[in-house]
Amino acid sequence: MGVGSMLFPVIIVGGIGLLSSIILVVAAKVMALPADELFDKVRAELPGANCGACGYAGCDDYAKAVAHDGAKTNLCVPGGDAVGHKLSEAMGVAFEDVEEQYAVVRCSGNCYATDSIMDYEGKQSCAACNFFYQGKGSCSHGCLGYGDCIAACQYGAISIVDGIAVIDKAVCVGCGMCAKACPNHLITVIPATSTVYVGCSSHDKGAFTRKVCKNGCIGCKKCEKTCENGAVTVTDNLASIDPRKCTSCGACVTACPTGAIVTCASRCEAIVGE
Amino acid sequence: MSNPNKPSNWRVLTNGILKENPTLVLILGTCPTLAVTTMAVNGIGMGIAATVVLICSNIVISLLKNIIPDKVRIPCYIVVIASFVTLVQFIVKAYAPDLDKALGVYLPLIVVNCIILGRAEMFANKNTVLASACDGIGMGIGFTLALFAMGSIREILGNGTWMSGAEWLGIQNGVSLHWDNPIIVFLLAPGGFLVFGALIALVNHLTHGKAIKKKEFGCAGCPSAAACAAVRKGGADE
Amino acid sequence: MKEYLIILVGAVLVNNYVLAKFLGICPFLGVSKKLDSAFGMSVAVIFVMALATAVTWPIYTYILVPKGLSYLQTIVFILIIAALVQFVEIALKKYIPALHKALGIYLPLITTNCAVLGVTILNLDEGYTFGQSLVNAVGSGLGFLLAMVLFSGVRSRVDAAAGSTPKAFQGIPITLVAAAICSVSFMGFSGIVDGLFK
Amino acid sequence: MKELLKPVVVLTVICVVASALLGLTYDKTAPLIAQAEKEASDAAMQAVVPGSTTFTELALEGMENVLIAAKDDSGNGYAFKVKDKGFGGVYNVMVGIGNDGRITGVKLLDNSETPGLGSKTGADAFTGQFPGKDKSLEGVDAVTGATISSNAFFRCVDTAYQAYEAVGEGA
Amino acid sequence: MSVLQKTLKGAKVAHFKNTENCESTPMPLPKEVCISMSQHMGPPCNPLVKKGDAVKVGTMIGDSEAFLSAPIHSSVSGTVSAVEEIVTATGSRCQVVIIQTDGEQAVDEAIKPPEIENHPEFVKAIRASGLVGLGGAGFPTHIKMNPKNLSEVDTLVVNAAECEPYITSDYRTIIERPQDILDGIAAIKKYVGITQVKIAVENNKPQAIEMLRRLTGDDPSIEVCSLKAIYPKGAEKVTAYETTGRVIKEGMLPADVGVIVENVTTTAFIGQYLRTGMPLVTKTLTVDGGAVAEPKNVVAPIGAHFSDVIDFCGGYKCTPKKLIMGGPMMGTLVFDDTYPVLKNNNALLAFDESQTAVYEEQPCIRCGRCIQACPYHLMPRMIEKAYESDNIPMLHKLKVSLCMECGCCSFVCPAKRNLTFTNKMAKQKLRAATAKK
Amino acid sequence: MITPSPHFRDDINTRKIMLTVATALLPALVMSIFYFGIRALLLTAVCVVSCVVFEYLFAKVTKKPVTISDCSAVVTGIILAFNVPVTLPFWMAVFGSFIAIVVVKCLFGGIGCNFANPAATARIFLLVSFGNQMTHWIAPHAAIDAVATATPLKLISAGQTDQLPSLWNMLIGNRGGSLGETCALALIVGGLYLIWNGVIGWQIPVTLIGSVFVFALLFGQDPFYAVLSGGVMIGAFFMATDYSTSPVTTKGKVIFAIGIGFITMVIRVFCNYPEGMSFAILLMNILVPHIDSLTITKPFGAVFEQKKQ
Ligand SMILES: Cc1cc2nc3c(=O)[nH]c(=O)nc-3n(C[C@H](O)[C@H](O)[C@H](O)COP(=O)(O)O)c2cc1C
Ligand SMILES: Cc1cc2nc3c(=O)[nH]c(=O)nc-3n(C[C@H](O)[C@H](O)[C@H](O)COP(=O)(O)O)c2cc1C
Ligand SMILES: Cc1cc2nc3c(=O)[nH]c(=O)nc-3n(C[C@H](O)[C@H](O)[C@H](O)COP(=O)(O)O)c2cc1C
Ligand SMILES: Cc1cc2nc3c(=O)[nH]c(=O)nc-3n(C[C@H](O)[C@H](O)[C@H](O)CO)c2cc1C
Ligand code: SF4
Ligand code: SF4
Ligand code: SF4
Ligand code: SF4
Ligand code: FES
Repeated sequence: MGVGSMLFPVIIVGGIGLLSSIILVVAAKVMALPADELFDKVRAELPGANCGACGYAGCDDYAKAVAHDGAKTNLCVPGGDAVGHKLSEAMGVAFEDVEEQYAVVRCSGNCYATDSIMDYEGKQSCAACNFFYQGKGSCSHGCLGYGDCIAACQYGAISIVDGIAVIDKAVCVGCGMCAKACPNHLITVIPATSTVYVGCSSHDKGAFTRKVCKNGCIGCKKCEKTCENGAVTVTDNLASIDPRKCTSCGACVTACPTGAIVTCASRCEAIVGE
Repeated sequence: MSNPNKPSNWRVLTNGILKENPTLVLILGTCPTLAVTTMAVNGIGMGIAATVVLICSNIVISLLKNIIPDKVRIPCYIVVIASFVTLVQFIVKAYAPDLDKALGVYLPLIVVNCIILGRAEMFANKNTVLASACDGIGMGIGFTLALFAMGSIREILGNGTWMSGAEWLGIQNGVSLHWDNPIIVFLLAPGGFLVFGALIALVNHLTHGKAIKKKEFGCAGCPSAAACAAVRKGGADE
Repeated sequence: MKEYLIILVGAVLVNNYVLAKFLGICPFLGVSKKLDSAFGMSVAVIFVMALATAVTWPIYTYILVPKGLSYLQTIVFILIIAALVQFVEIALKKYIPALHKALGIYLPLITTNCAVLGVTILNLDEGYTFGQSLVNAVGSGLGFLLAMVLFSGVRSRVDAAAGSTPKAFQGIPITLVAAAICSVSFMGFSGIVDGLFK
Repeated sequence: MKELLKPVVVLTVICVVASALLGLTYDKTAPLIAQAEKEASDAAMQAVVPGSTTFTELALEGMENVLIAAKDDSGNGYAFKVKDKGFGGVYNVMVGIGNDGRITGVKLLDNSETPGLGSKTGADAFTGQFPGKDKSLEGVDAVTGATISSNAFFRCVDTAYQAYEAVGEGA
Repeated sequence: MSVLQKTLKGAKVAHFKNTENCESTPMPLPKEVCISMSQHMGPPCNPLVKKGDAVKVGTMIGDSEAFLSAPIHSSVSGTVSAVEEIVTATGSRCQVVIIQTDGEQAVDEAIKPPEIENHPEFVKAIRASGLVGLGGAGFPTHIKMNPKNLSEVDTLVVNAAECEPYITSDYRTIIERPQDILDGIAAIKKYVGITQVKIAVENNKPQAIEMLRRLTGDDPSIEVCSLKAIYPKGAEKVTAYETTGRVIKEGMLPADVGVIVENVTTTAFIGQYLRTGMPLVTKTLTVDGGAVAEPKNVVAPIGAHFSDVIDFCGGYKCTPKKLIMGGPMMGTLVFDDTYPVLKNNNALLAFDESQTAVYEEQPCIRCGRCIQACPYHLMPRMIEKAYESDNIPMLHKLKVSLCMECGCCSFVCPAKRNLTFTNKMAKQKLRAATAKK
Repeated sequence: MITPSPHFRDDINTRKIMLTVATALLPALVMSIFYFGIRALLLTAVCVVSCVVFEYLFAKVTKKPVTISDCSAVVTGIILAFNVPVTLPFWMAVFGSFIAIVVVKCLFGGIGCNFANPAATARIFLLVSFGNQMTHWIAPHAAIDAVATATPLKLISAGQTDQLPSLWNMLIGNRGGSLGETCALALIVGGLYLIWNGVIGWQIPVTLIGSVFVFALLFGQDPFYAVLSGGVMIGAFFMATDYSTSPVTTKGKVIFAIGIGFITMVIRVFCNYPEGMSFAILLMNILVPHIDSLTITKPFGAVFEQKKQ
């Protein structure tokens, strides 16, 4: 009893434990390969959405680039500042602000502003509808409203309001997946600081645009003249705002005779107001 | 997960029962779940055995967490767990030999039950002794309840009885439905898979139901999408 | 020869570890999404099962039993398997990187796969000789492979139609239901061992 | 060196402590386990040979299907633990045979028959038919739907009779 | 074609050749024509006229330097009233020249029969005629007549299969203008160096077969092949294979296997052009469908509005539900009847309510009919699945790029799935994905 | 109206196909009523109604479009009924319908999405659950509570070949067996009707029957009895041909049918179950995704790049 009954178990299990730990430790030493710890560390911090907003083919690819190719640490848009900080910490480099972005739909042709020209009965998707006359709307540049972008958004930021896509800035992380999905390339990702943007993508002549859509940009250049900062330019019948110059003063919004320049606040209200 | 205020021990304990039920939500330890639940009472037996191991090993591992070097972490955990499993085996063999027969090879296999190693890795390794014990209790109860539920369904449908063979628990004969033709398939492997799937679906429905619906509304152009988005926005601010 | 065949056929078709004995369900559910990974995982499992059996059988028979220490079975076996798997991983990584690339990612998953510990214990419960144990280990592994490979096809079908599956059943639940159907189909083979080797 | 040694030491110490504890508990529980096992076996033997209390094991040679052959110390009969192959695999039966060569009782022990089908061969409805029957088992009905299991049971009884005859000759 | 050769599969589509006995009749001159600058494969032409210019019949009003383009001529005499941009039914944008007719139909002075001595001159003349494939694709014919491997091209396949339901314009060409066809064949034989000619006709046009056989009976180099009327025997690769047994492999041109496939009306036009020198300014279309009062074959000036064409056919009997430009299997829908007639239009169908069931897509039942029906042995259902799951490698493996959008798969699908259209989208997706790489 | 081409479709649809199959099953139903009495009709009705009701309820509960109008549940119901003994208690038949429609079909997404044959799987679940009732076969024209009779397969596996019914009786179905499987002639007539209608191809039935014949010869059994007994005929014409659960390509169909023939004979000859048709169908169903991906067709004129080393 006592010592005797404990002796053999101790010897055997202890022995096996000793042996295996020695083998493992030695093996780890002898056969050691440089582990890619840096990669693991970086990868662990990334959100894993694999959205590609960073410009790399998914999170793994970006992690590799950060760990080994000196890629910037602030490229992960969904992760925002928090991830940027962590990556910088992991890499031991100074942190630069992640430029927070969000996506906007450059179309205001909702069902009150524009008409549908045809009775489309085919597959209910933007890409499909776009095969016919570039979509069912009287404006061939406009939002088709079948929500291909909604399907692409992992974050549920998009909804269709009055027949056009509207993006909720509060939810959108700026990954740009929706921009890739839209067959009419209506969605662009802009800096979070710019709250004024042009809600139209039609390069058609003003007269034509006026005919087909109440809210379209007719290229009248009033905005260009109004803007004190020279942020607005009209090229090819369509206004565009340079976010670096824009101070979000809203002067152009009031100046626009058709309401083609919008603020994101007014758009988001539309969502809530529904 | 960088939440600074750690959940209270009570929260940790109750988490395991439904919200993070190891069997039905985390889907850990599937083999014993499927294998031993032909009788409700086997579920209880397996559950208790695993719970004991879980609590003890959680405590010991969280005690040792600073001593164990990384290289031999897994072997060390396993030795600790295996010891407790062997202890439990002794006890069951001595006091409930029928249960021992019913659990068969799955009793020693508690060692590799992912719940236990998983909790050791994910929880005990990082938390205080008390929290780890609570986690063990919570997870253990969750595991036991799930097994008991599965065992009950399978026994009732497949054998027309309930809680039979529970002599070691002091219950004589259990309940018999006097059913001439129970649906035997529920006692067999396919029935196990089926009931397990149905139970997980049920829990899915109970816990995620709302969440899934919300997401669906946001995406599918449903009339209330906007309201939903607003709700979600409110939720994010919380 | 015949007895080995009996064990082999039985292990693959009748007492299939996954579909009849409920061992190794975690990888069965987790790694069966794609044919490649299902195959890779299974090969790794066969390999480790055979290796573990080859090591644990002699230790049990020649060390534990003579000393009356068979109760140490669990702790000794799992310790050996854990160390073995880790060692194999390190060794493969160093010496056969190609193989490591194919199987390496699955190896860490195997320690907590009940099928491996299960086969070493069940071999002894059945009273198999060393040779029989090895055959049983390989056979069980092959059974695992068969189930995984068959199931990966089913998974591809089930996952492709996932959109039309009721929400609550998406993911694991529907996979389990599919497993139920596969497992019931294997019941058709009951008695094949006696039938073949009468 | 220290970083190399630490894992080794820690694991070894844990192993040593764990195994020491296990050894101790085993010492404590081993008798209990043995007792539990013996009780179970005795209970089965007592169940098939009414009136018996203690048994003496008999040595039997050349009958590999007979696991235990025992004689009731108070002379009520013999108990044989016999194994065979059922539908699902192992199939162990305890058969009690009185001195008159008639069955005193039977009990299904370890088996892996299908619950609800083959396992019915362990139910009283089936085993209750045996006491009083002789070797021919006349009038014993198989369980419907479980012919294979029933046949396994019959073979076990048959084996028990062979053992009984062997013992009888020896005695 | 050898006896052992298997014919390609397809769908048993009803023929509805209601207008086969309707002689093609010229329509009265419309008030206005609207001539598109994009009536061929390849980049659109640049308008050569501006608002206010006077034009005559045959005046060149559009041309382009681009390789795959053919010039465009005015079909009427009158004044250009506008040059503007429209969105076409297939979703591209192009310019149109709108001409108000003066009713005189004065012919441009430059028009005279071409003088041709050799192959280069032949090609040049064909280009000048503005001829594009009249079989549907609108591929500029002069490019076909000028293959890189001229010496290896030995076979002309005249495609008179006309496999689409309803359409009979090619059939009318055979019946009414056999001499043009023979002249065209003779010219191509002469200048392109063709040694054998196959005329492919579906066996649902026995009269045409009989007539062509009679006319070509004494010429051993011309064979009239009667093809089983299983849609789509008129598709280029199918026609070439069924008549010559040659397989035009992926990425190959017909010329690579020594074949030129030419629509029968295209061929007839060549014959006519060499005689008269009048470029391609009119087109015969079959006007049919339940909503048309008097279905007929109409010779319409290119650029005529559909509404004018239909008015000539007695107008609408009832409100048309679908206006199809082309045949019902491959044609494009237009939503209003102001759309102009293009060079490669061969039919205008106005379907009424009863002809336009809305097919609701139901779940695929995996019957495999689409796979059995595809003439190219593609697997439309699998393509659909790969498309839905964004599986680009699978789309590549399934060779969706080969799909000719014939419509057989959608036609046979009992679940009414839009397989052909999905293939079209999948092709686009695959192209986009490969372009990115 | 704008829709994608083609603007012209065949007038076939899912419902027509299913009704054709149901029609093709009628001769066998009539024969089984003739042999087994009115309960055969009742049992079939119970199966059909419960299948349809389950499909309806499932759609309602999960808030999906109700699809019972495609009539596929009717076919499933009839085939399920044909696969059970006429004596089966009704509630068991209802349980079988539940397995077939809810578990095997609807959970996986409904028609076309199920990987396993609903009726065959349900039959196996029933067989495993209610071994007694599922093997309680009565002789033709016998009372429902008559003593069980042996099926030809049971006789073959028991070696009592001298008691086998004549081949003629096998053909016209004058033998014990499941409700709808006995009359080979009626099933063949129904099957030919389907082939003639283009609902099924000839490949699966012909290959399947052929392979059962060949493997029976190889395993030393009378091939004619092998082909005419058990569920070979109903399996070959109606169950192995189920669209959802058979390969889509011709080559795949042939492989599939050979596999079924082989496994059927292996189970019959070597395993505990006297009949292996439904197991074989189910096992091969599981292989269908792999068969499908191995038998992708080579498109006309396709050029595949050489594999890069
Ligand atoms: C899942 C399943 C399990 C079975 N289990 C047993 C069993 O444990 N014992 C047995 O004798 N028969 C069992 N059978 C039935 C046999 O396969 C066979 O049908 C039966 O022995 C013939 O019985 P009978 O002649 O008594 O009707 C089982 C059948 C099934 C479907
Ligand atoms: C770039 C290009 C070059 C072609 N060159 C030739 C040619 O040299 N010879 C020829 O017979 N067809 C040529 N083709 C024509 C096509 O093979 C085919 O006839 C045309 O796309 C119309 O076919 P469809 O009406 O069946 O779509 C060419 C096509 C393209 C796109
Ligand atoms: C599905 C399909 C069907 C076609 N049917 C015909 C037809 O019936 N008659 C025809 O001339 N061209 C038909 N074509 C066009 C031919 O492929 C080919 O482009 C034409 O014969 C070439 O002659 P062209 O350049 O003179 O038009 C079809 C094309 C496709 C894709
Ligand atoms: C030719 C044919 C055979 C069928 N066979 C079966 C069958 O064996 N079992 C079944 O449940 N349904 C069968 N069905 C009905 C239906 O296709 C089946 O419910 C699908 O599996 C549902 O996805 C069949 C349908 C057809 C057209
Ligand atoms: S709205 Fe667009 S950019 Fe914003 S999260 Fe969604 S997909 Fe990304
Ligand atoms: S924004 Fe683009 S993708 Fe989104 S609904 Fe409009 S057209 Fe479709
Ligand atoms: S896949 Fe393309 S080529 Fe094949 S039938 Fe369909 S449309 Fe025609
Ligand atoms: S024809 Fe339609 S239902 Fe049949 S397999 Fe193809 S897509 Fe599916
Ligand atoms: S519990 Fe068995 S493998 Fe995870």
